[in-house]
Amino acid sequence: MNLSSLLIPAVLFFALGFLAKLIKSDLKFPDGMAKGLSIFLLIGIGIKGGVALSQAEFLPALNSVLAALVLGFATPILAFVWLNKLGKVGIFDSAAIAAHYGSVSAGTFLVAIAFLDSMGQTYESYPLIMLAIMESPAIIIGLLLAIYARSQMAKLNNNSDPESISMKSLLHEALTNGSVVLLLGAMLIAYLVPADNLKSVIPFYKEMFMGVLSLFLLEMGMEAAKKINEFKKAGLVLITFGITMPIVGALIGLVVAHYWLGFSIGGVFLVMVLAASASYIAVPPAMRMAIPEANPSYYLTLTLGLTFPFNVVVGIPLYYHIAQALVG
Amino acid sequence: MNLSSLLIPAVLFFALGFLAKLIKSDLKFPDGMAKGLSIFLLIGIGIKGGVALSQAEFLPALNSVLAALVLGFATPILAFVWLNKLGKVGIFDSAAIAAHYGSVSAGTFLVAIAFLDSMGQTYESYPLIMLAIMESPAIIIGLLLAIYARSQMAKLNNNSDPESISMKSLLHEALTNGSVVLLLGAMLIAYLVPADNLKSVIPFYKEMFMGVLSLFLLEMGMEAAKKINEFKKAGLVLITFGITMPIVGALIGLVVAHYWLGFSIGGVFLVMVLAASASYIAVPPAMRMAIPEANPSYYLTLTLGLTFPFNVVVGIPLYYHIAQALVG
Amino acid sequence: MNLSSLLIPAVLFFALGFLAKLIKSDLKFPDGMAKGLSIFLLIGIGIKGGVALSQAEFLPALNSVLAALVLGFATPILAFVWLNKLGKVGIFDSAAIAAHYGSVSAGTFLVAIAFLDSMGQTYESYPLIMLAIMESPAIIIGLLLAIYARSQMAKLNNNSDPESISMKSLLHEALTNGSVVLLLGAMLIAYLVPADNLKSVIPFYKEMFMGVLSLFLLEMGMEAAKKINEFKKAGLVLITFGITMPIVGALIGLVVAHYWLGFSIGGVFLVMVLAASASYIAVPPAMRMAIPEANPSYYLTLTLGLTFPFNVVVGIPLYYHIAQALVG
Amino acid sequence: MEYNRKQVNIIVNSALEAKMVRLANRVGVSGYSITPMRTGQGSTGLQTSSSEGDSNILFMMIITFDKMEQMIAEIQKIKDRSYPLRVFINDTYVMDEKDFH
Amino acid sequence: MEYNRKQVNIIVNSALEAKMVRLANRVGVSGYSITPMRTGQGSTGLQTSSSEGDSNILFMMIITFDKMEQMIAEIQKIKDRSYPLRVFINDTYVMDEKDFH
Amino acid sequence: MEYNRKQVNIIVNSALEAKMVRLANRVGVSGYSITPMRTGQGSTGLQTSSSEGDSNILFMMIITFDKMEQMIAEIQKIKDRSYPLRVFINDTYVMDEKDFH
Ligand SMILES: Nc1ncnc2c1ncn2[C@@H]1O[C@H](COP(=O)(O)O)[C@@H](O)[C@H]1O
Ligand SMILES: Nc1ncnc2c1ncn2[C@@H]1O[C@H](COP(=O)(O)O)[C@@H](O)[C@H]1O
Ligand SMILES: Nc1ncnc2c1ncn2[C@@H]1O[C@H](COP(=O)(O)O)[C@@H](O)[C@H]1O
Ligand code: NA
Ligand code: NA
Ligand code: NA
Repeated sequence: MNLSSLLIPAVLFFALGFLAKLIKSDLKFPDGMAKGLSIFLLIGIGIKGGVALSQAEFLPALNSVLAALVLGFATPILAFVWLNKLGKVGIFDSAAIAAHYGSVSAGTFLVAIAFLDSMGQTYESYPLIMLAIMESPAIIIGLLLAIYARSQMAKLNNNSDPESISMKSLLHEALTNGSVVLLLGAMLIAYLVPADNLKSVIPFYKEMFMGVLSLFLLEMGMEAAKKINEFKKAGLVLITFGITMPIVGALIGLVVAHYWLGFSIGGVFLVMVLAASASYIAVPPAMRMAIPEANPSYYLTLTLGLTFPFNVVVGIPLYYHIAQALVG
Repeated sequence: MNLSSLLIPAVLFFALGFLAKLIKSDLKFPDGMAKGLSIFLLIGIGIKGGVALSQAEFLPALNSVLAALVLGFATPILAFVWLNKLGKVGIFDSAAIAAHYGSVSAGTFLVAIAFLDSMGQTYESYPLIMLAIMESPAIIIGLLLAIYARSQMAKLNNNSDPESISMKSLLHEALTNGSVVLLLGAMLIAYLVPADNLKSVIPFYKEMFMGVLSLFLLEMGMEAAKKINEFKKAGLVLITFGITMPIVGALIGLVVAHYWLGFSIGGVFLVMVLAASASYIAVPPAMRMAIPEANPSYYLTLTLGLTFPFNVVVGIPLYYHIAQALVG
Repeated sequence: MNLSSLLIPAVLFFALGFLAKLIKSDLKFPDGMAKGLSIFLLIGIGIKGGVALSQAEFLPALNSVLAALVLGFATPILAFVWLNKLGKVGIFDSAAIAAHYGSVSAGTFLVAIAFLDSMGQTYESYPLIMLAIMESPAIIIGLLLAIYARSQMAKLNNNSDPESISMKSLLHEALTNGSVVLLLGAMLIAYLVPADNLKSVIPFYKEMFMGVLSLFLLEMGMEAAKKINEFKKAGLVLITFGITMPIVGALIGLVVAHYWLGFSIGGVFLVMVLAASASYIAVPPAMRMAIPEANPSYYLTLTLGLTFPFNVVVGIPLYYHIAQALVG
Repeated sequence: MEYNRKQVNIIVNSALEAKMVRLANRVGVSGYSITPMRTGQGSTGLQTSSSEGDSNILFMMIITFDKMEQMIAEIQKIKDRSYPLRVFINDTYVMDEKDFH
Repeated sequence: MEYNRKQVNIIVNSALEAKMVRLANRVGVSGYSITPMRTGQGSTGLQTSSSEGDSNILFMMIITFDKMEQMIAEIQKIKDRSYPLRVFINDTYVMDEKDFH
Repeated sequence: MEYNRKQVNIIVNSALEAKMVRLANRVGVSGYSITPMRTGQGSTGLQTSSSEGDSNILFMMIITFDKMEQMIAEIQKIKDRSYPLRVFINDTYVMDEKDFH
């Protein structure tokens, strides 16, 4: 692992954004630009995934989907226990944060792809499909944990009537999430459309992809830096969690991708990144809606301000190094 | 006509947006994104048209322009009589709605082009020029109808002094409309600029075109679905009009394009689509300004919520089928 | 110099925007679009500059940087003396306006590049580096002039305690300016990143560049036209300055680029354009912050409403003609 | 300026926009307006519009005193379920009685 | 806080923006501010900013009582020609008398 | 509607946004909201949001009377250094006393 592998535009633009806010530059992106860029990226990645799916073999694809579900359901439970039982973090905050860490960050994943590309390292396309799958399960777990939390609270307060939430609205919340709809929708479209018809949109979504990503990461670098001031409120337990949870997640991903799925270095690395990353776009609005009792500044500060920069700068080369050591 | 011809990204992204809102997804586009995309599309289509114009022969081009003017002036009058005399719709609402149906929808036209491209079907480039021409006449007719309506109203109320509108401000309204300026302006630029100089902007406006269109249609799918709740207010006459008027328009377009202009299947089909489509971007602000007495929710609901989806999903394959049957 | 050299998309889209507002079209760009486009352009030009830098020879590059600094420090002082001593313009307004004319307009520079490209005229890449350098010195000069102005004022009012500004905050203002950060940051990134890694973002920043520029100039044409109404407030001295200062600047640039740097026609022309142009994006917010005593409507009206259109339409062919006459 | 109304303003995360619309429909107000906000600072930290979960809107309704009382009762129920709505109310005069109710 | 002013707010479709600007210039106010709105619901249906004809703005002026009276008279004329302007007026105090008039 | 607060509104160029945030933190208000404006007309000319130096924001704080007095004193100092802040203040009622202070 040498430092020059970090000399990819995606990472450097992220660093530029981060630096810009550290030196208190007045650089600003217009309102809505970050949202527009992330819509583009989700569709672009969905299309990549759909193309991958249409060329995939059935059994390994099914296996990947199962592995994604296992990761998506298991890691948030782990995170919850860690935070609430060990860390004594409040039950609602624990549930909401857990949902973020069980889900994934498309931004981090894309940096990982750029990282592999820059080294000419190949990779299986199944992680692309896993990304689309892994957005939702953690949201469902988060909601279930919140229901559990509310009933605990009600017991505590001798309050017999916790606001109940139906299984239907639970699934609704998880599957109609804007990011999920874009990712799965674009995937389905790319899967359905004959390759010839898809060609017309390829220049837009494929050739421009890394350029758009660079703009997005520039903005996210600025956003991450803005959250730094909020750290003092988060406390040591959360800050420690925000750095160690990704590493633990990456190791779980390693086990799943290597021993279960049998991926090559590139594929193992990508699954590690998926498991290590935490959502900062798809899950926050879902948690705002589903667990209003939790404090949003905790989960946004942690995922966007801490885990995202950590993964981009330290985690990605580190996970790659580990994957290489084990698989290579 | 088989269903797979609808498996083009443009249509599927429209469907995705529509579906997203039906299942009450929280997917949202940032403010201004739709407007930005439509500016891009109008310029892109204008450039296509200008290139077409610079390569066109004089007589057929002139003929197309004449045909566009005839369609642009005749169809709104037909629509007005239909709505006001037969349908007993209020005189101002009739005038405003008529202007929308006399004008054209660039979005619908672009889907039609994508549809032809996906089948490898060639087409004349004259309809591109007609599109640019057909935005304005219907606005003029709308304004004239409103003047007529106001004088009728004044007679009714024995009011001798209807607010008069000068011929100059009438033309101003029709020709300075933002969409018209972009379309005609870009067309003129592409016409004037030597081919070599134009090359520098081609990657942007040509290769990215269908990708941008897919984003635009995704957003418009969501917008169309949002208008559905407003249908109950519209009433049966308007809803029937919103579906049958495009078909009638398409048939008029068929006659003009086949018997007068002598186009091939592709060209006939495109003129049918032009005549069938109704404006939902250029004309609404013009009518807000020119016929404040009309209720905007009627014309936006009809054109965007009903006629646009109808044309994209049902109309386009249908018109193509008809064109094939007659011309092929 | 024949007129057809102006038939480049960039200039014509500028003219279209200008015209649109003159005929009072309701054409509007969504909020933030101009800002988003200018972010793209600054990064794109920074990348061009970084690539140029990585291929540059040391001595001429150093020489260019020195020349840029000389131009960046000297022209605002000239402008200040002109305005305040000769033109009797208020001391704060003079300082603020001087900073704008000492800095550069990336938009104007890009039109100049498009102009050269359209004629197949080659040019040195050093002016790209000079552009990035020339944003800041004029801001520093502006601040120093304001400090001087404040002490003059204090003397006048027998007020002994003018608000002092530290050297540190002065440099901060000049170097953390959003445009400067983008330009220098992107330049550094392109300089650092190995050519292979940079490839992934090239389709986005290079091939789309002129298309994005056309959109940006369309919007800037509208903005320039909007400022026209404010001219009456500016007065004759300022209006004369807004047209003659660019010409004087161009001549200074000519001397520097020809006699000092020994550039070819293309390079001399680009340096002339740099020295002739006035900032309307980077410097205004800096002056809002640093010289609140100046009236912003003066500097925005002059730079955006007068000097920018003058340079694009008259200046660029004129400077090229002069460069050709002297150097060619 | 005889027509008194209450301008009910709610600052809320954009993730709850649909909830607010349903609320307005339930109470039966004649209309509402939504303005996006760029930045907000409050007890739940800094919100900078980088994504939907990080964005505030201003949900504004101009209604009669009676409607306002109903609205406040409904909002209270939502606040009781821990949703952080920030509500402030201004007196306002409307030009046309029938425009806002 | 001695300086009383009237905050005149007009919600109107963005297609009529230029008309509002001309109105403000005609009455001769010292300034105005325009804010785009994302969504509006009223008697003319849902407006969601998808295009110019589907977008609302808030046109706001802080002016003296006298200017307000003139303004209202002018607005009434426009409303009489069926333009749907939604107008509401708040009392406000300004820090600097000469800032708003 | 017992809880009176002051709604302090500042219209200012977006180049001064960071200055306003620092001001709010210095005075120690519980929160603030920033809304971008599209267009503004005033003594310093037309601002049309084409770039940062050409854009206005509305910086808004809902605070107690005491905080408002402190705030006004601080704003006055900034205005004395020639920064053109346009400030107007509305009376407002808040639903929850602890939401805004
Ligand atoms: N005192 C205040 N004045 C103005 N806006 C506020 C204030 N407090 C909170 N807000 C707004 O309300 C949002 C949510 O506040 P909170 O739930 O306390 O984080 C903030 O992001 C601000 O936009
Ligand atoms: N009661 C209300 N409260 C707040 N805004 C309203 C109200 N009624 C109408 N509006 C706004 O005014 C716009 C035009 O209203 P209308 O002309 O009734 O459709 C709507 O789109 C809303 O943005
Ligand atoms: N009378 C007014 N009513 C509403 N907004 C105003 C008024 N005067 C100024 N403004 C706003 O304040 C900004 C700055 O004003 P000024 O510093 O006077 O140019 C303007 O661009 C407007 O957005
Ligand atoms: Na994860
Ligand atoms: Na039509
Ligand atoms: Na200069």
